Amino acid sequence: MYDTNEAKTAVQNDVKFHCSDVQVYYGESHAIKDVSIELLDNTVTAFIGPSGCGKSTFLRCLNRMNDTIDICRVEGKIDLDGEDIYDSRVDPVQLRARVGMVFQKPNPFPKSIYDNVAYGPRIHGLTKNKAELDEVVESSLRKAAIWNEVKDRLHAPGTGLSGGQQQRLCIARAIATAPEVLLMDEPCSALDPIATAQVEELIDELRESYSVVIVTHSMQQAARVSQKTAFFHLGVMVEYDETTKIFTNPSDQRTQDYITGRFG
Amino acid sequence: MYDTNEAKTAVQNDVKFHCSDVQVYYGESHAIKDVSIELLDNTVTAFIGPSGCGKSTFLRCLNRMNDTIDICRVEGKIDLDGEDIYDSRVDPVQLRARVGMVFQKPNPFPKSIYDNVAYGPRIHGLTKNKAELDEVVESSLRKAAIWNEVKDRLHAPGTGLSGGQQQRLCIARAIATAPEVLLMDEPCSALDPIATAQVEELIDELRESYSVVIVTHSMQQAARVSQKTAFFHLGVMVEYDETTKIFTNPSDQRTQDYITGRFG
Amino acid sequence: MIATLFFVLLAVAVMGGYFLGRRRAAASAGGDIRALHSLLNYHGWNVALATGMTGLGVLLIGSFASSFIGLPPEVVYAVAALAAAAAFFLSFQRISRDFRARNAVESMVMGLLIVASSIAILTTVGIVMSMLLETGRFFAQYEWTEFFFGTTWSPNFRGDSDLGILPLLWGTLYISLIALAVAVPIGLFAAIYLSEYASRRVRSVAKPLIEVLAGIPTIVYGLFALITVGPMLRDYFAQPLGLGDSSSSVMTAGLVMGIMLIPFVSSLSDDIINAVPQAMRDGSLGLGATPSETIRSVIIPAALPGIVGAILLAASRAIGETMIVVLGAGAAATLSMNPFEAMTTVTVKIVSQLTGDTDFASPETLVAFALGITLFVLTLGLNVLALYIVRKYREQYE
Amino acid sequence: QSRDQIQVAGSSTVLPYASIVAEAFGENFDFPTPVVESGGSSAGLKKFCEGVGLNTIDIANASRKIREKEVAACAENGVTEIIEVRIGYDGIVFASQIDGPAFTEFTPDQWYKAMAAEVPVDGKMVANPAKTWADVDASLPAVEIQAFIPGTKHGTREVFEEKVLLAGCEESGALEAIQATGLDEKAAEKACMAVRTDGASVDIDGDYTETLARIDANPNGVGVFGLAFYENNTDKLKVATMGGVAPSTETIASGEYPVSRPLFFYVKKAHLAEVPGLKEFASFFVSDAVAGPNGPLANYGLVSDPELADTQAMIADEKSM
Amino acid sequence: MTDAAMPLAGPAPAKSLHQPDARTRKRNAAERRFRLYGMAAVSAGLVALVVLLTSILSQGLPAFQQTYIEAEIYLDPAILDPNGTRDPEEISKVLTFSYKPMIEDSLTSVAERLQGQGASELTPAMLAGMISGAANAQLRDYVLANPEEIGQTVEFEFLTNARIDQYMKGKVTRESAALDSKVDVAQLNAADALVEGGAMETRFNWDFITAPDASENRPEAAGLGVALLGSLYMMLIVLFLALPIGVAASIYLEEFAKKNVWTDIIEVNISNLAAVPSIVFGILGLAIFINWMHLPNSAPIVGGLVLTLMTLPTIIIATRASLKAVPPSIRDAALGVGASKMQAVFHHVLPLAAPGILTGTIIGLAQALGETAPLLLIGMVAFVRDYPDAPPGGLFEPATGLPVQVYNFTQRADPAFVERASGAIIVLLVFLVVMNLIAIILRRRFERRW
Ligand SMILES: Nc1ncnc2c1ncn2[C@@H]1O[C@H](COP(=O)(O)OP(=O)(O)OP(=O)(O)O)[C@@H](O)[C@H]1O
Ligand SMILES: Nc1ncnc2c1ncn2[C@@H]1O[C@H](COP(=O)(O)OP(=O)(O)OP(=O)(O)O)[C@@H](O)[C@H]1O
Ligand SMILES: [Mg+2]
Ligand SMILES: [Mg+2]
Ligand SMILES: O=P([O-])([O-])[O-]
Repeated sequence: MYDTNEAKTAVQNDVKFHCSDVQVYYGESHAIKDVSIELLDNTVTAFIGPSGCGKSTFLRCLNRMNDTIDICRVEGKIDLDGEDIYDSRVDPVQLRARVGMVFQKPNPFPKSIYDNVAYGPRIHGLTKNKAELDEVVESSLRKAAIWNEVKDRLHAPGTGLSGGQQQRLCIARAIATAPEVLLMDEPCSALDPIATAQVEELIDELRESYSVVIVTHSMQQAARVSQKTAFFHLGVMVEYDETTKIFTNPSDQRTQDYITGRFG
Repeated sequence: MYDTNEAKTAVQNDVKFHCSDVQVYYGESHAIKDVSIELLDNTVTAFIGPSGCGKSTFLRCLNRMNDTIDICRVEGKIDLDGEDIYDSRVDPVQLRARVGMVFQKPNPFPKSIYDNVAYGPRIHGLTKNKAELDEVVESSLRKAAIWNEVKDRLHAPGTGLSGGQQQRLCIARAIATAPEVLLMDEPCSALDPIATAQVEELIDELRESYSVVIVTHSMQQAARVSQKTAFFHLGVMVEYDETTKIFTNPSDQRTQDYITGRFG
Repeated sequence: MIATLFFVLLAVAVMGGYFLGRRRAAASAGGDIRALHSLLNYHGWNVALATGMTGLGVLLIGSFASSFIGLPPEVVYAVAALAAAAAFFLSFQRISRDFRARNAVESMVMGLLIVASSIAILTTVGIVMSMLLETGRFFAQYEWTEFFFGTTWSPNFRGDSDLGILPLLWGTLYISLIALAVAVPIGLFAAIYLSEYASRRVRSVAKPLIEVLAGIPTIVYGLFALITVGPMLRDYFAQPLGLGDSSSSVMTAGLVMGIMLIPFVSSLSDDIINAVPQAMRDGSLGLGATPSETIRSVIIPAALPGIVGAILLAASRAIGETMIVVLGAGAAATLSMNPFEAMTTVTVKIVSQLTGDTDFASPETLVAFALGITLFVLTLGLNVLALYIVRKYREQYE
Repeated sequence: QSRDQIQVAGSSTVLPYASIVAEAFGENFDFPTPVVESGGSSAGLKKFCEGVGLNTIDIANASRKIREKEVAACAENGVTEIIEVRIGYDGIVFASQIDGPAFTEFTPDQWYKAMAAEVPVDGKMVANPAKTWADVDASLPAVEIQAFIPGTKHGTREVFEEKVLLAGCEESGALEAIQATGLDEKAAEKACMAVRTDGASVDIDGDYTETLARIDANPNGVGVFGLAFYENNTDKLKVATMGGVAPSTETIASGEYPVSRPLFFYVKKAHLAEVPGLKEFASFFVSDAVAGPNGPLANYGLVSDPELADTQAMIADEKSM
Repeated sequence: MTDAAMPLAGPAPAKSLHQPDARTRKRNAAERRFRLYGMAAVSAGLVALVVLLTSILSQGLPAFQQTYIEAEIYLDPAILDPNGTRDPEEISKVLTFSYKPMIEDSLTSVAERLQGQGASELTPAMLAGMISGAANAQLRDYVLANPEEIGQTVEFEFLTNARIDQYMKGKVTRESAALDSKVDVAQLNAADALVEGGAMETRFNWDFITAPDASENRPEAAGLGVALLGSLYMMLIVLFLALPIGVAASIYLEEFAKKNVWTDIIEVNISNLAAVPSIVFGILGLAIFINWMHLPNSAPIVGGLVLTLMTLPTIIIATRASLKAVPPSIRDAALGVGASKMQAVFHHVLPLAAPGILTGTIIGLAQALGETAPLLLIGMVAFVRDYPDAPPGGLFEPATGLPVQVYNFTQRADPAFVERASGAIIVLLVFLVVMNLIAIILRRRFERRW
C-alpha cells in the first residue's frame, strides 16, 4: 500500500538508544506509558500516531529536553550506547550535543541567519577559523535546502523568514553541530513537496553515519524515509517494527486502523 | 491526476475579495509582486507554492494583519464586498472580525483552553449568557476535532497542549467568532491524517456559508478541499484557476513543474 | 464645599451613566444584545467616560483659564457641571443598535493614553521653564565660559566665587561609574541567577528582599558609608597603597551607592529575562549549549532593551543621588584621578547651593539652576546615545 | 483660601529654636502649632519674598541678615514691609573627641596657619606646608591636621572665615606679608580666607550631626560647629578656647568670645492682620520666658540677646525695617 | 569538501556520557563559575541587606521602648489660678513654663526620700529635671480639662527625660553622665531607686508611632504620627496617579504611537526625566503647584504630585520594557480573532507584562517613599505637630513624611534622636513592605513562562 525502501534495512545495526518502561507525567497526567524501545544506529526511525499521543514528549525524553518543563517527570530507563542518560553523573549538555533536536515549532534565535547556524559549531568549537565556520554554515544551509533563498541575506534576522524557511533554518542549525543522533519533530510540516524531498534526501544521507528519529504525520513520508516505525497511541507505543512490516502487515488492529485512515 | 471535486464549483459565486495589483514590501525587499485576484464567496480557495513564495504574506494582507509588522508596506487595492479594506475609514478591527485567521505557527493565548476559544465570542458579544458561550466553545472545539482530547481539561492552559492540539485549538478559536471569511495558513501541517480529514470536513462545511482561503503544501489537500487554486512563485501569482484545471491542465509551465514535483 | 459637591455629583453621573447607558443599549437592541454593534459594557463606558472626561476636562481648562482672567471658582465648577451634563445627554442620546460604542470608548481611552504620555512632556517643559529664568539670571551675573570650562569650584559669601562645573561633572561621572561598576555586574548576575537558576521559592523570597535595598532611605547608606565603609577603605586600601588618607572618597560613595542600585538592575532585568520565551532556551539547550552559554548568547541579547533600560535607570539614580555622596564622598570639588580622594557631584551642589545661606539672588545660589539645566542637557545626550545603542543591537524575538 | 496655621521657613540653624517655640506656642495658645520648614536661610528668604498672600509663608528664619539684593527682590514682589527680629546669637565652637589629643586652646592665627591654602614664605605664596598641628604651633599636639569645617553653603563658614581665618591672618602678620607679595588688599584678604583643599580640611555639606559623626570616627579630627551641638554632647566632646576665651552663653553674649553670629527671623507685616496668631507668635518667640537667659531656647544653646527688650518693643509696634 | 572541516563527514568517536571530555569539562567549569557568580551576586545583595538591617534594627528597636515615671502632683491654686476665679479663661493664661516649679515643689518629698536611697545629691529640681518637658503641657491640658481638680493632688504618669530613658536603655552610663552637662549622676541613682520602688518603668511605646514630632528639647516625646499620615497620603496619591498614568503612557508609546522622531523624543525624554535629580522635581513642584496653581505649602497633595512626577519615569521605563518583551504572536492572535488593538493590549499584553509593571511600581514607590529632597522645597521638611484631617481635606493640610522625619531626627543635636531616627527607618521599612506586599504577591501570580 505504501512505497517503502526495504533494501536498506537489510543489515542489522547496533542499538543506539535502549529505552525500557519509560513513563512520562505532566503533573498528574500520564503522557507516556510503559514505552520500551530500541532505536538503532544508522537507521531512520519514524514515530507516527495521532496528534497528542505523546510523540513529541517521548522524543524530548531522548535528549532530556523535558528537563526544562517544570511539571514534567520522566521515569524508567533510557540508555544511549549503554549508558543511562538519566544517571546523575550525566551531563545533559554533553548528551544534547550528541543528540540534536529539531523542534516542532520552528524557533530561530533572534539573530542573523548566519549566527543561527553558526551557534552550535561555535559553542562546541567545531571549527578552527572563520573560513571553516563559513563553510559549515553554507553546507548546513545547503543540506537543509535553504541556501539559495538566504544566501543573499545571511545577516538578516532569522525571525524575518517565512514559516517553512524558519523550519529549514532550524534543521540547518541542528545538523551544523553534527550530532550522533538527530531527533526531528515534524521537520517537513511547513515545507512544500520539493523542499520536503530535499530534506528527506538529507535524512537519508544522514543515516549513513547517524541515527535519525523523525516524527511525522505523513505515512508516505514515514514509508519513504524510515527503516523502522513506531506507532504511538494515547501515550502507549502500540507497535514497533520494520517500516515495511508496519505499513503492509501491522500486527495490531489499532495500527492497521490508523494507517488505513479508519481511525478516530 | 488528483482527485478533485468538480461538482461543487458549478454555480458561479459572488466575488468576496477583489484584489488588484497588490504589492507587498518588507523594508526594501519586494515580497508580493502585482498580484490581482478575485476570491469568491462560498468557495474554498487554496494558495499553493514553494516555501517562502509569499503565500502567508498575501494571506495576511487580506485581513490587514500585516499592519502589525512595522517594516511591512502594502500597495494596491483590496476590496472586500466592494469596499477597499485599506481605506482610511475602515476599522481593521471590524475587518478582522469578518475575516478570521488561523496562523501558520499555532499561537494560543497563555490562558485556559476554554478562555482561548471563548475570547472571540466574548469580545464580539456573540452570546447572551454563559450557557450559550459554553455551547459555542464546545461546538467550536468539536468542529476543530479536538473536543474529545480537551473536554476534561478545559481549564488547563492552552500552551500545555501538543503541537497539533494547539493548531486545532487555534482553528476552534477562529471559527468561534463566526467570520465571513476564514484565512487558514497551513491549518493541518501538524495534524495526523484523521484529524486532517476532520478539519477538511470542517472546511467543506464552512464553505456552505463562508468563504475560506487555505494555504497548504499538500497538493492532495488542495485538490480535495478547494474549488479554486492560486499558485504563487517568488512573490508572483503565476496562475489562478479552477482547482481541477490547475491540477490537470495548468496553463503555466511553472505550475506544471511544481505540481508534478519537478521543480527547484 | 462646592468642590466636594461637584465631585460627588460627577461621580454619581459617571456611575449612573454606566448603568443607564447599558440599559438603553439593551433596550435599543430589542432583547437580542447580539444585534448591537458593541458590547453593552462599551455603551455603559461610553456614557460614563464622556461625562467624566468632559467634566474633569472643562474643570481643568476652566481653572487654567481662571488663573489668567480670574473667574470665581463657583463659575468654573458650574460650567464644568453643565458641560458634563451636556456630555451625558449627548452620549446617552447617541446610543442605538449600530452606534459604535467600542470605537467611541477606545478613542476616548486613546485620548487618555495620549494625555498620560504628554504628562511626561509637560513635566519636562515645566522643569526647563522653572529653571530657565533663574539660569538666565545666573548667566547675566556670571561668565558662561568660566562656568562651563572653569576647573575650580569654590563659592563664597562675598561674591567673587569660582563656579566652574568641570570638577563637579568629573565627580558625578566618577562616582556614577564606580556605582554602576558595582551595581551592574551584581544586579545582572543576581537577575540571571534568580530567573534562570533559582527555584521558584528562592526567587519569590530573594527578589523582594533585594528590592528592600531600594527602599532603605539613602541617609542610612550615607551613614553606612561615613561610619563603616569610609574608614575601612582608608585603613585597608588607601593608606597601604599610599593613595591618601581621606575616609570620604569617590570609592566609598560609589561602592555604597552601587549596593543601593542593585535592585534597580536586578529586579527589572529579572522580569525581562523571565519574559524571553522558553522556545529560545529550548532552541539553544537543544543544540548542546550550557545554560550559561544560552544566557550569554541568546537570552541576554533578546532581553537587551529591558536590561539597558534598567541600567539607565540605575545610572539615573546614581546621578541624582545626594545623601550618599555628601556623607560618603565629602563635599570637596576636586579634579583628580585618585579614587580614594574626596569629590562631589553636580546634584550635591545643586542641593547645597539651593539650601544654603547665600543670598538667593546671588550667582552662588542661582548657579544651582544652571547646574540643573546643564545636567539635564548632558543626561539627555547620554540617553540619546543609549537609545541608539539599543536600536542598533536590539534582537526582536519571534 | 484660608489657612489656620502660621507658616515659617528658612534656616536650619534657627529651626531647633523655632520648633521649640512653635511647640510651646501650640501648647499655650488656642492657635494651631505653627509649621516650621527647614531648607536653609536662602531658600526660606526666597519663599518669603515670593509675594504677599495666604499661599506664601509668614516668617523666614535666617542665620544671617537679609541682604540688600534680597530686600529689593522682596519689594519687587510686593513684600515691602518686613519686620526684622533678632532672636539671639549662635556661638561657634571648636571641639574634638573627648579622649582625643589635647586640643584645648586655639588662637585664630593657629587656625589660619593650619587652614590656609597658601601661605606667604619669603615673599612668595606657597602651598601650606603644615602637616600636623605641631607644625603650626609647637604647643599643639603633634597630630595630623584634620579639620571638619562647615561647607561653603553654611553661614557658619562665612563667620569662620571672617572671624577666625581673616582675624588670624591679620594677627599673625600674614596679611601684610601677602600684600607684600604684590596683591592688593582685597585679593590678600581673599587669600587669607582661602581654605586648603588637600584633605587636611574637610568641608561638611551636611549638618552638624555629620561633623559629629566624623569626629566620632576620627580621633584626631577637630570640628567646627554650633554651641548647641556641643552642649548636647558634652560627654563625647571637649571644646577648645579661642584666643583664651572659653565659649559659653555668657562669653558670647558679652562679645568676649569672638566667633558667633546673630540669628534672625523676618515677619511679613502684611500678614499680621491676615494670619491669626502671627503677632502673638512673634511676641511669644522673643518673650523673656522663651528667649530670655533662663528660657528653653537658652537651655538648648541659644545665646540670649542682651537687647531683647528692644526687639520685644519693635514687635509690639510692628516696626518694619 | 574535506572531511576534517565538515562536521557532517562523520560523528566524533562516541564518548562516555559519564566521563565528560576536556572541552565539556571546561564548559562545565565555566557554567559552574557563572552559576557561582549568580549566587555570589544574590548573596552579596542579601548580605548587604542583612548588614544594613542589622544595624538599623539594633539601633532603632530601643526607640519603641520608653521610660515612664509616676508622680503625684499637687495642683497648686496659687500658681494655676492666682485669682481664685476658676475661670477657664484665666487658667489658660498660665503658661506651661509656670508648671515646672509646681512639679518641682510636688516632688520635694520624693526627692528627700530618694536622698536616703543612694541618690544623696539629688535636689528636687534635679528630680523634676528627670521628667520630660512634655509633662508641663500634659499637666496644663489636664488642668484645663478638669479645673475642678485644682487644689488636689493627682497622680500622673510622665515620660522621663531622654537622658534617663537612655540610661535605662544602657546608652547613658555613669561615666558619660559625669561628663554630660544635661544629666547628673545623682539622677541616675534616683532612677535606679525609682525603678526599684516601681515608680519608673520602661515599656512599649505606642506614642513613638502615633504621636506627632516634638521639639529638640524633648526627644522622648517625638513620634511619627504626622509623618506616617503624610507618607500614607502621599503614597496613596502616588499609587493612584503614577501607576495608571505610567502604564497608560507606556501603552500609548509602546503599542499605539507611530514610531517616529516624535516618539523617540518622548522616549528619550522620559528616560532623561529619570535622571533628573529629585530636588529639581521640588523646584518644579514649588513653581507649578504652589506658586502657579496656589496649592498650599507643606501639603501632602503637593508632595504626592511631585513624587508622582518623580516616580513616573521609573514606572514607564519598567512598563515599556516589559511590554516590549511580550512576544508579538500574542498580539497577532488577539487581532486575528477580531479584537481591537486596545482589547489585545488590555486583555492579553498587559497581563503578561504585569510582573514588570509591578516591579516598576515596587521600585518606584520605594523610591518615592524614601525621598526627602523634593519635599524640601515644597515645605514638607518641616516641624509639624498637628495631625492632618482625613482625606480629601487632609490632603491640603500640613504634614511631613517618614523620610523627612528620619532626616529631621538625624539633624538634631540630642543623641537620643539617633535611636529615633533608626526607629523611624524601621517604621518606614515596615510601611514599605506592607505597601508592596500586594504588589509582590500579585507579581508572583502573574509570572509565567511561555
Ligand atoms: N517579517 C518579515 N520580514 C522580512 N521578510 C519577511 C518577513 N516575513 C516574510 N518575509 C519574506 O517574505 C517572503 C515571503 O514570505 P511568506 O511568509 O509569505 O512565505 P510563505 O509563502 O508563507 O512561505 P512558507 O510556506 O514557508 O510559510 C519570504 O522570502 C520571507 O523571507
Ligand atoms: N507542557 C505540557 N503540559 C501539560 N501537558 C502537556 C504538555 N505538553 C504536552 N502535553 C500533553 O501531553 C500529551 C502528549 O503531547 P505531545 O506533545 O507529546 O503530543 P504529540 O504526539 O507530539 O502530538 P502532536 O502531533 O500534536 O504534536 C498531550 O495530551 C498533550 O496535551
Ligand atoms: Mg508534537
Ligand atoms: Mg507561510
Ligand atoms: O540652614 P542655615 O541657613 O542656617 O545654614
